[in-house]
Amino acid sequence: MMYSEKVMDHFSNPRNVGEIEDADGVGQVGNAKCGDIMKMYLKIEDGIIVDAKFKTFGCGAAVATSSMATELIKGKTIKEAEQITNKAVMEALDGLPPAKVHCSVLAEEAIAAALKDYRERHGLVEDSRYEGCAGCCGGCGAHDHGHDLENEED
Amino acid sequence: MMYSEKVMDHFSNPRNVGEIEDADGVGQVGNAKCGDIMKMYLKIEDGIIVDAKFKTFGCGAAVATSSMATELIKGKTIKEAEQITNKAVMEALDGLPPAKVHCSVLAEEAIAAALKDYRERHGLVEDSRYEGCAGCCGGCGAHDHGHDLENEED
Amino acid sequence: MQERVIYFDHAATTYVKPEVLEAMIPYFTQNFGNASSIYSIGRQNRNAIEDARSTVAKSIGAQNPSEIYFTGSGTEADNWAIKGTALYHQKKGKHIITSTIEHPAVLATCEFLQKQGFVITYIPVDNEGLVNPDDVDKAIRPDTILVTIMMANNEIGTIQPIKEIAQVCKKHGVLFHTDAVQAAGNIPINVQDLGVDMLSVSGHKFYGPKGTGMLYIRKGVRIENLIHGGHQERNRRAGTENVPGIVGFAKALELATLNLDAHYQKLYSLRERALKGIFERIPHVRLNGHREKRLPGNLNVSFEFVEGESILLMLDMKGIKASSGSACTSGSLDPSHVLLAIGLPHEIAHGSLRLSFGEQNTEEEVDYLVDSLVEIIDKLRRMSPLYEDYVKGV
Amino acid sequence: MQERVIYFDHAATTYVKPEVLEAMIPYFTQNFGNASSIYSIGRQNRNAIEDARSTVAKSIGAQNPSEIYFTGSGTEADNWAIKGTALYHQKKGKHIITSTIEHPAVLATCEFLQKQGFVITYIPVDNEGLVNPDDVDKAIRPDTILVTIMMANNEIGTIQPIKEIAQVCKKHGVLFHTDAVQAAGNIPINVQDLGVDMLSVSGHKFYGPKGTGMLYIRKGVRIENLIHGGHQERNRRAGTENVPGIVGFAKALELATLNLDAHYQKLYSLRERALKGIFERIPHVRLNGHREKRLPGNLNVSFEFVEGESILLMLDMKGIKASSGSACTSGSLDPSHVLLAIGLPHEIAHGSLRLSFGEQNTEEEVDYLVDSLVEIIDKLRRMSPLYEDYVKGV
Ligand SMILES: Cc1ncc(COP(=O)(O)O)c(C=O)c1O
Ligand SMILES: Cc1ncc(COP(=O)(O)O)c(C=O)c1O
Repeated sequence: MMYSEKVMDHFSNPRNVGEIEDADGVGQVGNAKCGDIMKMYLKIEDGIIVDAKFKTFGCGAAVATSSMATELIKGKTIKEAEQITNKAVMEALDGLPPAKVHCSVLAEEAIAAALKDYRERHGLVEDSRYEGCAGCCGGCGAHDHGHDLENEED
Repeated sequence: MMYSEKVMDHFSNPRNVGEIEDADGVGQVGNAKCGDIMKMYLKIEDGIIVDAKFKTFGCGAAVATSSMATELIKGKTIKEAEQITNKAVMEALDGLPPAKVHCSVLAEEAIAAALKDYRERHGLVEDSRYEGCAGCCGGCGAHDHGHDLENEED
Repeated sequence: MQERVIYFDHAATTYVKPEVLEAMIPYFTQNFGNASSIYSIGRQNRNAIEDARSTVAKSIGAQNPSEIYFTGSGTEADNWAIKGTALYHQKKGKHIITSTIEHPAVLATCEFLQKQGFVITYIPVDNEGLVNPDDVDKAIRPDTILVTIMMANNEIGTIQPIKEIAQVCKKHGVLFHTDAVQAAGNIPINVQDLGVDMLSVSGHKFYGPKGTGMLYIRKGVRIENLIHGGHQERNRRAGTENVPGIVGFAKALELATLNLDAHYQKLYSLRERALKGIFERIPHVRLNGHREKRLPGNLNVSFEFVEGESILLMLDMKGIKASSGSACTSGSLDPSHVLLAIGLPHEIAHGSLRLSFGEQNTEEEVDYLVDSLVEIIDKLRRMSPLYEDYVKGV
Repeated sequence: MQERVIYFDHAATTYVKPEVLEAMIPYFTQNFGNASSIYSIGRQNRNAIEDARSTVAKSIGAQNPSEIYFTGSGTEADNWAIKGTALYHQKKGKHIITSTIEHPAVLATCEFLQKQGFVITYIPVDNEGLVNPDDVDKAIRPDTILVTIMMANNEIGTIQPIKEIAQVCKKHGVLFHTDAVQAAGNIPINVQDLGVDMLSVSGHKFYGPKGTGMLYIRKGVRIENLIHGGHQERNRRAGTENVPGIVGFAKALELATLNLDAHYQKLYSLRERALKGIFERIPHVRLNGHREKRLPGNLNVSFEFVEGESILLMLDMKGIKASSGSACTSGSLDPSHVLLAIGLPHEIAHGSLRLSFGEQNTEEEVDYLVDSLVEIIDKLRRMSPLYEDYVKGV
């Protein structure tokens, strides 16, 4: 099996698919050219993420990491949500194949983008960490994309 | 089967193996380096080959062609014997694999060498056709060795 | 549902037919002697190999069995044809012509040669994946030593005008190789009629064993060896002969050739049924490859707004085995070079599905496929931000 | 008599063991999916391949399964190791060292490279077929990029001091490849203990399938690919994986490794029995190869005054299958290059016989062999003009 059971569970029964009409923050990362787009909707009340929904165009891992990421941030404070890394998403899914690690990065970025949107709308301080990163593989170099493992030999 | 039934018959039950103590002509061709030596003994009376015997060091085809060659010349006149070509020996054996055609050449040469010896002993005209040909493959180029068929591609 | 297995990936590989396996079995345990040896069991194997060679020669219309060389795969045959020509003829020139939609066995070999100082021209294809013979004509230079264009494409199934391209090559005195790995067993092949100089085939695409292949080399065509060593295959391909593999390869090709018309008709009608069902019931679909000039069992479609791997996984959960683009590149992040070459935008290329039908598929299976796809594409689109944008008119 | 078949040619090739064939069978007809595909039956095959890789790694003492690359034959593995090193490291130098008694898979590859501008040094062997590591030491030059010396010889069975040669190579920082095709399954192999950088194996020498092989490439050793194309074998050996072949290869190597001690003892005692019988009962015989440092199942003897093919044919008529020199070259007119390299005169080399024993041979078969040889050699000598000369004292 290429994917863990957890991944397949979140792929075939993704949690929190959909839109939030009156979202407080919306973020979209990735692009169609690279085959992955994640769009995340957050409902935030008193600094707490009370609801999260997503739409994703992408592979099985992209769907599963979106699903898991929304699960992980629901009920968390913004601070807590900001600290959820791609590694945490991967671990919660019992791992990802090396070629798919970038999907977890995308999920981390989608959360950050939605929170950034929330802050912008509310005039809060900006976190520019993810600016300009389209999520396309080999792009920003800021994360452990794990590709070395697969492509050690060329 | 690499060899015809006739070849296998003459290999496993070679006719005329042995020496003729008081031979009228003895010829030896080939050399050990090349893996084939044929020695032919002829008893000739009134221009007719009344007996022929051989000894051969060599492969199955070498033994079979020696055997067949002695059979073919027995009872023939010297003239007739001289006209027996390697092709005739091959045909009598229902053919030889291309790589083994040189054995039939060797048999033709062995007859010629024995006849030459006979003529020398009796002061008759010499036939120098086979002089210097050791029977080693690719040597004299005078015969259809048939190797092209096998080694068309290098 | 999980138990059911419906295999629509015959272009990737096929099972070995029982008759083929049966023909192979004796050569594993009984007739195992070295075919190059002198004793009787070795000679039996020699005969088995030469019978196989004759069978294969007849199946592809070769003039002489000695033009058939058994290899360890289709990839090896492609490598041999191209590198062998390059090495042998490099004094004449270092220019090679191929197309943009070749299999990696050809493309990676050309890239390798490029690094060694050869010059490669890649002929583009039109929107349906066709090479124009005139383009080949124009691309040939005085230093061109080889043209290699595949007979039928593994992803989109498009069948090239091989005969016309061969004529162009002949006119210029340039060697022509075609990768017929996908064509063999699915459409007629006659090397003399086509006029090709070299042609590659792989055993496991027509119900023969994996790890077997063949290169046809027209009599008189000289190329360097790829695998040097012993005297096997008339000194041109070294290594102890894989007798069971060779026997299985020939048996499978023989069966495929005998059965070609019925096979073609069956696959064609399954393909058309699937095509009709998909296009009638799912909007925003696009057929990739040529509508008529295509392999009978090949269907390649792009579903807008969704991604291919997700389709494959959902099909797999329903027991349906298919492929996205090319099986070889699944797992890679770039969309198929073939789909890009026929002009698909990246995002549409990402949403492509290859279905390749085979002998044991049924109409019922095709209907189940269409029903499944209707459900899956709907589910994925409802999850897709691209579809959301489209619906909202963004 | 004709019905009886006694096989003493295991060095040429072996039958496939029933357990090995059994392990392979499911992968022909059932688990046939492409190992590179994403769906579940493809992934099953991927697992089968990776399990096989682990098994093989363990059998030869490799540190990591990722150092094992499956090929289509031993010949391909040899070609790959040598040409791959040559191409990748040619900027460092173009000098390669090998021995005079290598298999054609190595020698013909070296000759090919020589034509491409590489320089080959052939280390001679002593009368017993041994390479002296000091000779390798002295032959290494600043531009040496590879030493390739076989582990055990296919004709005379001599086992080389591979560990010592590897140390010499390491001292000079030169890559070292060994052709272990004859060694695998017959004597222990531990690549880490030996210290080799590359090692070739062929499946059909230890009751595995033909058309399978393996190249061990130590982690970090870079060589160019031989067969370019898809991403199989971690991008280093392209072509759809021969899953049944790979499974069979690994199963056979695993069985051979588990059973190595008993196998060695059995073959050794059969060999010694044959040796004793032949030397006691037939005059003018010579043992070729080293008396102790030799493969357990190998016996190579020269019978003076007679020619090898005749011996083989007469043995065959008694149902005994053996080989003269090397099976690959039977039918050729030149005597074996190995026998000439150990200093045999041509005429004695022509009269050599290789017997290679296997798992199912019995003492009774060996006794029958000796009886048969006594009769055959006598018959052939009485037919031999060389023997006549010898007897007459010419
Ligand atoms: C020492 C040695 N190397 C290489 C080979 C080549 O192996 P294969 O014929 O399986 O390719 C053989 C056997 O034929 C051999 O004995
Ligand atoms: C068009 C084409 N060429 C070459 C190949 C390579 O064949 P193989 O993987 O059997 O080596 C394939 C299939 O994988 C193919 O579809």
